[in-house]
Amino acid sequence: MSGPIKSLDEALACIADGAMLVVPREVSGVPMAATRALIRRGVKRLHLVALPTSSLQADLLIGAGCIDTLETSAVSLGEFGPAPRFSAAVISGTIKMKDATCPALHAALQASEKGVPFMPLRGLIGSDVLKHRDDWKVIDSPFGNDDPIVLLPAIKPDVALIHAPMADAQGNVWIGRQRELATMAHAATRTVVTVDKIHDGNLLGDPLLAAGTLPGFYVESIAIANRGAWPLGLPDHYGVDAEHLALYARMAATAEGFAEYLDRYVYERRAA
Amino acid sequence: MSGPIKSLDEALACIADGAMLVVPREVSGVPMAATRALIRRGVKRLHLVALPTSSLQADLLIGAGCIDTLETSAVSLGEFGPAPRFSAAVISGTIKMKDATCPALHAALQASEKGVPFMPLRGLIGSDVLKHRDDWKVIDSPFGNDDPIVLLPAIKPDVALIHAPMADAQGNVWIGRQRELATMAHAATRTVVTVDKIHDGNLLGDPLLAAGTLPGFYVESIAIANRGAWPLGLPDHYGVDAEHLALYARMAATAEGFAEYLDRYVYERRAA
Amino acid sequence: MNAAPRDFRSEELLADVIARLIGDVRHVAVGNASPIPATAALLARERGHGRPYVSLLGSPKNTFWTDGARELFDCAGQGRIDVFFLSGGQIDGHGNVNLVSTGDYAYPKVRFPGSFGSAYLYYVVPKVILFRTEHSRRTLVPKVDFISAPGTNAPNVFRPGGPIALITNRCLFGFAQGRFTLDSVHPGHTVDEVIEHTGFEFERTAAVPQTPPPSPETLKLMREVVAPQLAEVYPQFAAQVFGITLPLSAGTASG
Amino acid sequence: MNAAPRDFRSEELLADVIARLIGDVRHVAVGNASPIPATAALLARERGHGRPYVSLLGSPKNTFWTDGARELFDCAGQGRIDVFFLSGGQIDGHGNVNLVSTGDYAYPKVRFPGSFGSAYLYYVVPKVILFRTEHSRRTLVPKVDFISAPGTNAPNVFRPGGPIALITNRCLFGFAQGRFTLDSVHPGHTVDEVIEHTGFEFERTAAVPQTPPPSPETLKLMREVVAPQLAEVYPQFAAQVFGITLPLSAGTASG
Repeated sequence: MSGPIKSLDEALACIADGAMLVVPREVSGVPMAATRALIRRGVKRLHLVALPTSSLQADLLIGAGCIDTLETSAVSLGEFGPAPRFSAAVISGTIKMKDATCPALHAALQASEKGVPFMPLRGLIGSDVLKHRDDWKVIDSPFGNDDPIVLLPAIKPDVALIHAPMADAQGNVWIGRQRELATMAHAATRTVVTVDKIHDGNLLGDPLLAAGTLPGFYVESIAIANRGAWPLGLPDHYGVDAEHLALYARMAATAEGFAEYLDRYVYERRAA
Repeated sequence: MSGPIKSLDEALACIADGAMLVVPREVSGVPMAATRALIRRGVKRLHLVALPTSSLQADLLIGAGCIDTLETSAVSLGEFGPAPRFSAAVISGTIKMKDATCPALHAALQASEKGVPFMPLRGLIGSDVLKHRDDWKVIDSPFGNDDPIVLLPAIKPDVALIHAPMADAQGNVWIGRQRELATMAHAATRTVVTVDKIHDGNLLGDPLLAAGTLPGFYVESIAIANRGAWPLGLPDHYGVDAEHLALYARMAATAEGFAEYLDRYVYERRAA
Repeated sequence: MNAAPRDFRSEELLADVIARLIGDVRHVAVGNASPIPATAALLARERGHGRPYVSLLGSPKNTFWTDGARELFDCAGQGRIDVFFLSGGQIDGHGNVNLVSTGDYAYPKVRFPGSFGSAYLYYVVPKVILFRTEHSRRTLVPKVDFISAPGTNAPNVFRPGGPIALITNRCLFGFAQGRFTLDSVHPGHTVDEVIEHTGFEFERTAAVPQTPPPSPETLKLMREVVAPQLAEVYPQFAAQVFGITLPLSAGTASG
Repeated sequence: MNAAPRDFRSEELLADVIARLIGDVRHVAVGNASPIPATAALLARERGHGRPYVSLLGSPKNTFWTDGARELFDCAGQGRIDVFFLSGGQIDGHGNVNLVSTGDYAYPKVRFPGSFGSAYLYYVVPKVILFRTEHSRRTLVPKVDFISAPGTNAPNVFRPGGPIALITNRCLFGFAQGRFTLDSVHPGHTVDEVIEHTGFEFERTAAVPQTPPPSPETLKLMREVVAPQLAEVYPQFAAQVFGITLPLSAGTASG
């Protein structure tokens, strides 16, 4: 087998137009450099699953016209305000929205992780979240007495795309406490990872490191993207670039400003 | 709040007669010193859930008359042969057996971890494992077409009892890759931990250590039991005491030999 | 929108009210970007000498999660979170919250971020405190356009949790039997004003009490003990409300 | 129970046969205490220049699990384990395996350890190779007393996996359409002997071939390249079968 470490564009090659792509929430290691590279490549019609929420990443992909369907619990720039391209796209109907709630997405990914067709979840009953999801089913729990419960079909993404602090030459990736990244990799057919750096040695060889490691067995390809979560943060490594996010929020407020943002920060490769 | 670190007997005090107790498989950190202390205390009528299998620990508790119900996928001394007290008890009908299969126990604990009444599992259909479990249900998957699937009710133990390499004064416990220990703690009402040693510092304060840490939030009490898994091993720390296990297998082959084993290695506290 | 000039700020009043609502529980979890509930939770912890346990989401230093993003929800599902806070773009008189959109869902007028965990946590956390400072007919509506999570369910639906109160910058509503009751009006505000600015119907007694102002002891505790703790997570809020600035590099959350 | 005196041992023959059964796949997982299947998997990996990926359960050095004891089963459920090995206290002609007990389940005569993961893995791993060296009417029975896992299911039952073969110290059975077929008899054994010692009925052609002995190249590969790798996990087996002893402290698994 050839090694898992590739150039960024090579690593992303397995994300085809129309793919179902799962990405992590805004604080778990968001592959922003990879996201910019995908936009430059002109990826189209993605079914994006943001587990369970997203911020800049989803907004950027939506604004750049890469998204057909968005499945998530929320998109927001947090303290920098609403996600403008997301809001605009939902209002203008240019993306198909599958509104969820956080634990439903976690459970649906865990269903694929466990190879079961569905997972049950409490809550949801009586909400319009459930009402608008005809792919979710309500059954009467066979362990209860008149006890309705929601069953969520497994979400099996084609590709999981994550960013992590480090990987080793064997393809093992250190994810630390962000264990939903492991679930994403287990659930997805393929996993593509960007990392800030390559760890010298085998992450599985040290019990302390191994405890926070996603085994290379699940990893299709890895690309080095130093500070690849920028302008978002990477837990325990660097915080968000607040100035840049504020700039984004201002620019993305209009379609023109967003186009200029893309020109300046995405297509120019300056920030890749 | 008073600190979580107690004497072994104090730590075990919350394990009442008749409790449902979940313990880990033979290679994940088995609290053997605690098991001997429970036998000395004369604990009775336990519903033991061995996740998903057990070796010496279950055999010892069964032989000592502490077990009413055993729920597991297998009990064996591995290369040291069958578990003699287990086999004898099943044949003589002195324990109630709930035969399972490994992933069913994992799933049933994860159900409690997630606060759902059941979890689905593939397999099982057509087996006598399923036939003898009237607490398991088969439904027609609402996502399939004539697609039967087994639903397993959540297992919610009163107490999870585990052994780990170390804990800190805040009650955080380093479990490394043995992540089913976290699931056990999440699923159980209370969690009691024995550790080889106390870590100087806060395990959650270091991202590398935190990745393998069960937060003290879930932990009721901790007792220091150096080499507390003996004569079983502790992953990455020490192996099994093969000589002792061979001795056990020989002695436990008869009721008399087992009684002598208890006298020598359990009641005498010599090995506690 | 400060309270009338007094010796406390409206944030301090709200935090004090919320701390009382929290009561004697084991674990309070506070969502991201919620400085006033965070102040209240830390205040309750100080008063309780370490109880309740307080988790401030979004702050790695003030949370214990090591099982990834799902652990919050699993923890709540286990019954290990007693108090949580929710807000809503719209909240109606039945306690329904809307975090999704106004207008028709298929053709929305305004799109909010989304339901987050509300469609689960609202059901399983015993005490959910609704918190929406903006008290207007725009936010407190007769009927939400989209139910992210309902205030109540039919009796057969598994629901150990739900709303117990709604606090705004004008008043405190209690919630029971599917209805809000005006429990108290904050100093400087009136019942008539509350009626005028509330889009839903609510119960009230003939004489609605004033929300008691925070005691000097509470203010002292909040300003001297709680505020420095808060400053690690919410430095701007702590500086603005309590005049607290941390020495040197204030700790910042990574997300 | 060695094969007739030849230039290979019966363990080597069995490993060679199993390596062929493994075929061209991505991932072979071998259960605890299974040195012959482990030899076969490592042999297949050598021949495939690193493919298949081989997991030797019970050996932390030769497994990648970091998600706890459930990961093996989750991995199989994801379709990421192509080959696994199962044994049984009893195996019957329909491919049913019994790892639980003989006699009535409520009043067993002999109790075995239990079903382990068989009631799941047998269904979801595409190629399950049954491996039972003891070939007798005690182990290969007309009907198992307890079905830990059935050989086949009704067509509507989700079952991407199942048995493809049964290998014993006397012969190799193939498995298809719910029946075993005698594919080959090992050198030094005969069809009549197989019939005599098999408690279930099976298909066979008029001329059952002999199991081909391992080639000199295979024996060289097994002895010189595979055996040293094996010795880390199964030092006693490697010493006994291949005369391999590791220099100094042989690696030992912690469980």
